Amino acid sequence: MDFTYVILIPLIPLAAFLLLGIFNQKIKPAVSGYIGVAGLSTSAALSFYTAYQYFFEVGKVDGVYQTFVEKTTWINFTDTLAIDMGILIDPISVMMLIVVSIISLMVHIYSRGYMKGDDGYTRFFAFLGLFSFSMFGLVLATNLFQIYIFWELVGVSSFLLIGYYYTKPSAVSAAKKAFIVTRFADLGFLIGILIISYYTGTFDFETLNNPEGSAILSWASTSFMGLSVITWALILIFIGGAGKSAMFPLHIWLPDAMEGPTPVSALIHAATMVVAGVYLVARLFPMYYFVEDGFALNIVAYVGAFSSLFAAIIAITQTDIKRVLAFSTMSQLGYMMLALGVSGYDGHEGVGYMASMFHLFTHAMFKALLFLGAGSVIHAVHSNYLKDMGGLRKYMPITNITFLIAALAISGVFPLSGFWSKDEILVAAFEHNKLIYGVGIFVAGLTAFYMFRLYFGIFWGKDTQYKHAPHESHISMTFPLMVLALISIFGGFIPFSELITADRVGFEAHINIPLAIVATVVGLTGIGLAYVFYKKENDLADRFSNAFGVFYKWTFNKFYFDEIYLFVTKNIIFNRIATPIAWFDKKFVDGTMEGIGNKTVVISKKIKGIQSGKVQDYAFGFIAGVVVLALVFIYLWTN
Amino acid sequence: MNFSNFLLMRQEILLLTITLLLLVSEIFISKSKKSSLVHLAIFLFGIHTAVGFFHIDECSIFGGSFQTNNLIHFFKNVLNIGVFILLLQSADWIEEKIVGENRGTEFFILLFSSLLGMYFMISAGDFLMFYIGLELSTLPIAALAAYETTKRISSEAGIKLILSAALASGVSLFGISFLYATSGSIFFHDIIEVIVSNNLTILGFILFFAGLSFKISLVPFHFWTADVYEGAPISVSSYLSVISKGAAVFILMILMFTIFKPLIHVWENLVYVVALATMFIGNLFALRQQNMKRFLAFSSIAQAGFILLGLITGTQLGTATIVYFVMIYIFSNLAAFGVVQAISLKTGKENMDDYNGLYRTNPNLSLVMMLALFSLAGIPPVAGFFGKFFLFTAAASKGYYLLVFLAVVNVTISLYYYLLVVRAMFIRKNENPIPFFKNKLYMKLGLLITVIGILALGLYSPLYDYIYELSAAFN
Amino acid sequence: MDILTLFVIIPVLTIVALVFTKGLKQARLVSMVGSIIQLGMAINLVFAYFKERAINKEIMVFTKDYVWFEQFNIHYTIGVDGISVALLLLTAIIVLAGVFISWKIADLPKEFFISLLVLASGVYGFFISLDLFTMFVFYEIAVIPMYLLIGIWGSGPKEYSAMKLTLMLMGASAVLLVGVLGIYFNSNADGGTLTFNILEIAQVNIPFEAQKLFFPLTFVGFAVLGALFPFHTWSPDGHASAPTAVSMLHAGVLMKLGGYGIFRIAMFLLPAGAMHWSWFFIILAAIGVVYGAFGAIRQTDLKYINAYASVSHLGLVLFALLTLNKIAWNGAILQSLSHGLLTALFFALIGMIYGRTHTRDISKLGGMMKILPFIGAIYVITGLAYLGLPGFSGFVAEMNIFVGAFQNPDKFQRILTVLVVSSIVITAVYILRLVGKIMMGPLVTNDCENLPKATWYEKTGILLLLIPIIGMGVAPLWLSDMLLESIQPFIQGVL
Amino acid sequence: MIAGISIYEILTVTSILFFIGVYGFITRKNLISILMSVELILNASVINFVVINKYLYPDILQGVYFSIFIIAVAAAETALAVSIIINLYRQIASVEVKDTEIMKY
Repeated sequence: MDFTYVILIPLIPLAAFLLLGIFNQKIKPAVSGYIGVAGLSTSAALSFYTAYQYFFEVGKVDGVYQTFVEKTTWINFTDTLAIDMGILIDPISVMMLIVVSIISLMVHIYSRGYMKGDDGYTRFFAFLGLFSFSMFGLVLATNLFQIYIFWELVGVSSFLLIGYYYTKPSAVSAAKKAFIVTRFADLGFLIGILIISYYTGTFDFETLNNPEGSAILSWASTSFMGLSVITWALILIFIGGAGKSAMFPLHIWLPDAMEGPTPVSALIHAATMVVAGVYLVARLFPMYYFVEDGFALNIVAYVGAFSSLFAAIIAITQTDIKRVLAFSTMSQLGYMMLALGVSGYDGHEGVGYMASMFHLFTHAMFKALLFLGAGSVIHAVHSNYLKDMGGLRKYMPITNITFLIAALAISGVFPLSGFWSKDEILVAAFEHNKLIYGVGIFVAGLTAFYMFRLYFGIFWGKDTQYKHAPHESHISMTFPLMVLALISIFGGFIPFSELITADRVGFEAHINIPLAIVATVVGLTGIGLAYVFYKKENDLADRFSNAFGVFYKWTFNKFYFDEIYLFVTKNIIFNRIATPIAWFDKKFVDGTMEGIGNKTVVISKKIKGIQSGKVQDYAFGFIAGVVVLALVFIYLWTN
Repeated sequence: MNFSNFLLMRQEILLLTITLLLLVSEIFISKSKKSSLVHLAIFLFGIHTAVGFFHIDECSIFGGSFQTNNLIHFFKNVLNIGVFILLLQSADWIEEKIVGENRGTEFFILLFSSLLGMYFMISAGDFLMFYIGLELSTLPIAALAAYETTKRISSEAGIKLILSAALASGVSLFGISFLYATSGSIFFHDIIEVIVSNNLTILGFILFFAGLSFKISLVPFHFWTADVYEGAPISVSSYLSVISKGAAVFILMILMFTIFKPLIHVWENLVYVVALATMFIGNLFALRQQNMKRFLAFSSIAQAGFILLGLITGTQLGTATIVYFVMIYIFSNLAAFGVVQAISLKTGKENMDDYNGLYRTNPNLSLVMMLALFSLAGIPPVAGFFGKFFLFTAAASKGYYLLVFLAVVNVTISLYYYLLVVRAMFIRKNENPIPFFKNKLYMKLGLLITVIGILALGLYSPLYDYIYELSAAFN
Repeated sequence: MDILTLFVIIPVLTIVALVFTKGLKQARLVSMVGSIIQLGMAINLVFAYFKERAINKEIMVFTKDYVWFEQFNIHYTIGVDGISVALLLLTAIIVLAGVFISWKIADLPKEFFISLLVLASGVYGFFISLDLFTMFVFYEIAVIPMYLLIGIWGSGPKEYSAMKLTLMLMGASAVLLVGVLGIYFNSNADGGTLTFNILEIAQVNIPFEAQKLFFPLTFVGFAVLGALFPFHTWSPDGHASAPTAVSMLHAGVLMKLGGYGIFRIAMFLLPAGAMHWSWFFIILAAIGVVYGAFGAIRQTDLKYINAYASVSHLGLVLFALLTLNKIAWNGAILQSLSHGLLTALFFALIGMIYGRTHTRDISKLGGMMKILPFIGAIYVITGLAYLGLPGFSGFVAEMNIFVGAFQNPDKFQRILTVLVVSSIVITAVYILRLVGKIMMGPLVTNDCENLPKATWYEKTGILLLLIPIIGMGVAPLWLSDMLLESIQPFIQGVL
Repeated sequence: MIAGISIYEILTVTSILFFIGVYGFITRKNLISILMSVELILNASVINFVVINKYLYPDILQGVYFSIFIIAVAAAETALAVSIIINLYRQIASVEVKDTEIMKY
């Protein structure tokens, strides 16, 4: 089966980007909006077609999902080592195609309403196009280097979109922060790639992931500081993933990234780009699993678990609704990571892998929904802060309903999509690692709590008096909300375990009833608490926070991580390293060169007395010269 | 010996005739037309130069005390061309002297007799001829240095030159006497037979070397140079810096490569030391100079130091590179002095600061100056680069890499002060720059020839190959 | 007249034509025409090269040989391989762009363009010569006009910078000269005749002692031009004071002579020396990379930032060369090309900003994007390309270098490689600081609401540079294959 | 050939003469006396030539001729020098060395 046409999926948005980018000034805003939407819907259509083709027509050959690769050489290193550009079709890439195209399309539509009247309208859609292109390219990558290339590209489009309001200093610094932190993580990724390329002599995923392949079998051949170099490489690559997926401690860029327009947060920082890290680990899952008995995989698990807990705690105390969602995203990403971390490989063992991808899918939907809902709210009240909201259910019913659905979904309430995926994750965790399971279940509770704190805070709670009454958003904004709401409701019934598994062989997923009950109970408890605290305006919350005192303060300030980073960059990099170097360069290196020149001049000033102008001194010099030369060459230097 | 032998020294005879002719013609030309003497002199000397290009067979007459061969003959031609250019450049000045101060033609007579002296010096076959030639070339210059009888510095220059010259020739005579003592003859061809390396010979050689180094102004025998150049009329300084220095280098090279060859183990070290001293001292002094003449004086000292890099080899390669370099050096330095002369003639300004913003008013002069300085500094594609590069190659061929390195360091230093002048002319601004002026025909011609030389000599390689063949004569 | 010598002839003819021009209009017109012809020839050369290469498997093609100084066996020998072809094309592009950028040069326009073209002809000559002497000649011809260009048309402490630059480069060429002579006098080690011809010398195996002695001289001689730490200090001052077009040519082309010379002469003729010394110089190069990047973080003058960035990026070139690895060498050449275009583009943009706002102090600039959308957008693109974003030339080059450098299992070199790789983060830091400060953020200078928009010649100049950058970044295959093929014979000498 | 006096004594004398001349040249204050010291130096070499000729190579008279020429040239030299000195005296009414130091450094 020939999947070459898939190449169009990324190329169409690219075309849109170029069109809008180059003729930025010429094109009317309305037109540019249509161009963007049209392009994306084509890609989306193609993605769906591909998915259908792959999953139900040609993908499965005697029970195993095949990998289809179309590629061409991009640059040669040696006759064996080369970077290829191409497309790789396998379950997860197809799944990602769906996710990216749906969300991106929705966001495009949504933005036509949300960004209306903004003077950078065209630029915005151009950047969206660029991002979609990069993201499609990333998910379709056939080898480590290609994925790195598009990895960088999504990074830069995220930079551009966060810094979209480029006259706002906060936006600019947020964009810089996002780019530099992820870039720093990518450094690890790159070095990892270098190691892999040297020891396995290839970048190709197929070759690397082949469980019988030399890459996996010969991991033990070389070791460095007690660990196999391959393990090191995998850890480094995971650092790259952690940077993109905002895992602790590289998470700090994500909250600030909320400076970008809300649709962007929905698209990039909730649904697609941030899951790139998860996708990367899933992409290399066989290596992570087999090399050195999954040493690297355990790291993934623990980092994921900790991040999800960490983020969930912080999320409770934030008052900027987008930041709450950001931390929630981070927490959910941690969930996916830990799912991968505890996953096995073949058959039902691989439930974690499946669950992670499943959750990736569902989460993308309801988290995007949440963000878009939040966007619609912000659009209405022109503020990000809970204190300026409340009682909005009367004004914006659709937003209210859809937001509620999403909140329920993320809290894992039966039968919404979130319930299924989260349940699978907990099952996997329970089967492999009780500690992580404990964390997971606790986080589930927290999630439910802060989500409903948010929900009640926005739509119920105090009846704020608005200067000009907020109203429901334009259809172009509510339509995507509804679509996504539908998916969030029914997405859970997609038989993922049939389609997407580590070993490509589907298995029969069965609900683990007791665990499911526990999870649901915990979730409902969280919701209940939130109800008590925030349904009606009361001072319970304040009393609690006062009771917690210091802990609350720390949490509220996100455990001062920004400050630490600030200290490192400002004081260490700038003042302790860069400044001394600049000084050293001026004074010492340059000074030496200067010195040589100056010394010459000084000497020439010093010796000018020789030329005294007295003819007799000259004569003396003459004779002295003769005598000295004579003495030297007659008696001393006689060779 | 028959009279046809005299024809073999026809250059000398012709020059002598011209000199006498000018002397006599002064009597017949009326006061009012005196200035036509200049044209006459230039015309006659032009003929002389032209005639010089006819071939002369190798010969050795008067019992070997006068000898000539193709290289010597070639070099005499080089000197001729140099002097001719010099005449062109100084024509206006001397005309003004003749008309204004009612001076006679002594300038030409002294100049030519000094040149005659050099002819004899470089084709000398024994020390006597050499000595006479040396003195004949030095004394008239001393007189010329004091030519501006009304200027104090001119007389000071004259007295300094004559006294130092006397001392120098005294010293070298003393040396020659020792050489005579060891070898028993003053004829070169006898000395070559018998010379051996012993202390007296070495002493004699060093004294002799000092005497000649004085004319080449090598450190530490260079002190007179700057003062004399500054005090003397520009034409004379220019003459001193190119013609007499060139001739001295040539004869020194010949003697060292022929009769003193057995002492090479001594003089290669000697030259090594002197070369370094000369380059460094010359450059370090040149750095500070403000007066252009003085500046060029020290620069010419440094250049002499570079010449020694060729001298150190004692091979045909060395000979060829030296002659080649000296030729290029003559053109470059004459160009530089020519510009200085033109400017000081029109404005009387001789300081570097006066040159500020020269390019804006007199672009052509500045360009000539820049070319000349680049040639002196050894920047391609002008000739100076090739001259220097080949000198370094010669030194390196003997494995003196360290010496070459230090020499090239000196090139960098020299580049600095040459660029100072360029900076003054091109970059610096000036409230009252030297106003634009047109040069007379002779001056233009003089500068033009030098420019052509600077541009062509390096790129036109057959010339070097020709010199190389000629150089076989002394090895 | 053969296809290569024209590269020197055309600029000379253009200069001659310029001599007779009057005023700015004619001067710039003539020089534009000349440079366009040049560019056309360069492009034509690329195709001719591919055609020739198909049938001719020599190291160098289009070789011509004329005796010059017989006694020294100095020849005017010319020839090209893929590398020189690429660099010639680069030069042609940048020269033309430079002419466009200096479209409005006010003071002494004629002289300006003449000096510019003298420089260019020197560079062209350097890239086509296969004879040490000729190469050296062209090298110096290329360096010396910088003095006048900076001194006359420069800004700030121009006299000082010009003098410093000239003296340091000439001092370097002094060292180089000794190295060249050393090679020359060892070129008969196998009993042949002395020769300056590179290809012939390459056949000779020069005694190890000599190589040990002369490699450092040759290397340093060229590396100073390549801004090797600690001999880089001429470049910040020089760039800061130079007029825009000169900075472009200098950083874009002239500094490439360094790397090229090392590759062609130091490495190719003295492989054993290279082996023996690489460990030492590679440390300097690695320091240079990181050091330059950190140096750039702290600067406040746009041109200084760029100058230090160049130190860092060209340090990368030297580093790659010293890893003595084929892929890395390919990367080095690619980096030379890419950095040439990028830095030229950067300087061009800086020149435009400076020409409008009359300041290069980043603390006095801000939010230019709003006022100058075109220039701003290009500036951001350039910045991103500069920090090695995929899709632009820089990425390709750097990846080649890193992968290549990593192929050597030696721990020490691995560590250096990791160190060097980390420089991409620092680069990101200062580039983003720059972009964030002057392009984004609120307006700082309120008096410049209505600055003139980019003019046609400025846009032409920019696009001339931008298009190849993107071309290299998107489809590097043909270029890198061409280079790899040409590198093959050279790497064999070393390994 | 003078009986009882070997060449060494004479050469010693001439050398002493030479250095006396040098000493005079370096120390005298008056230009004229400096000229006289120069004469001493020249005469030292003249005597050298004659003596060497007489003692060592008596058959050919090269040294003698040489000395004659030296004397002649020395005379010319002195004449020229004196004329220049006189010219200087015209301008500054002094023949002191210290008055000829305006050009220096």
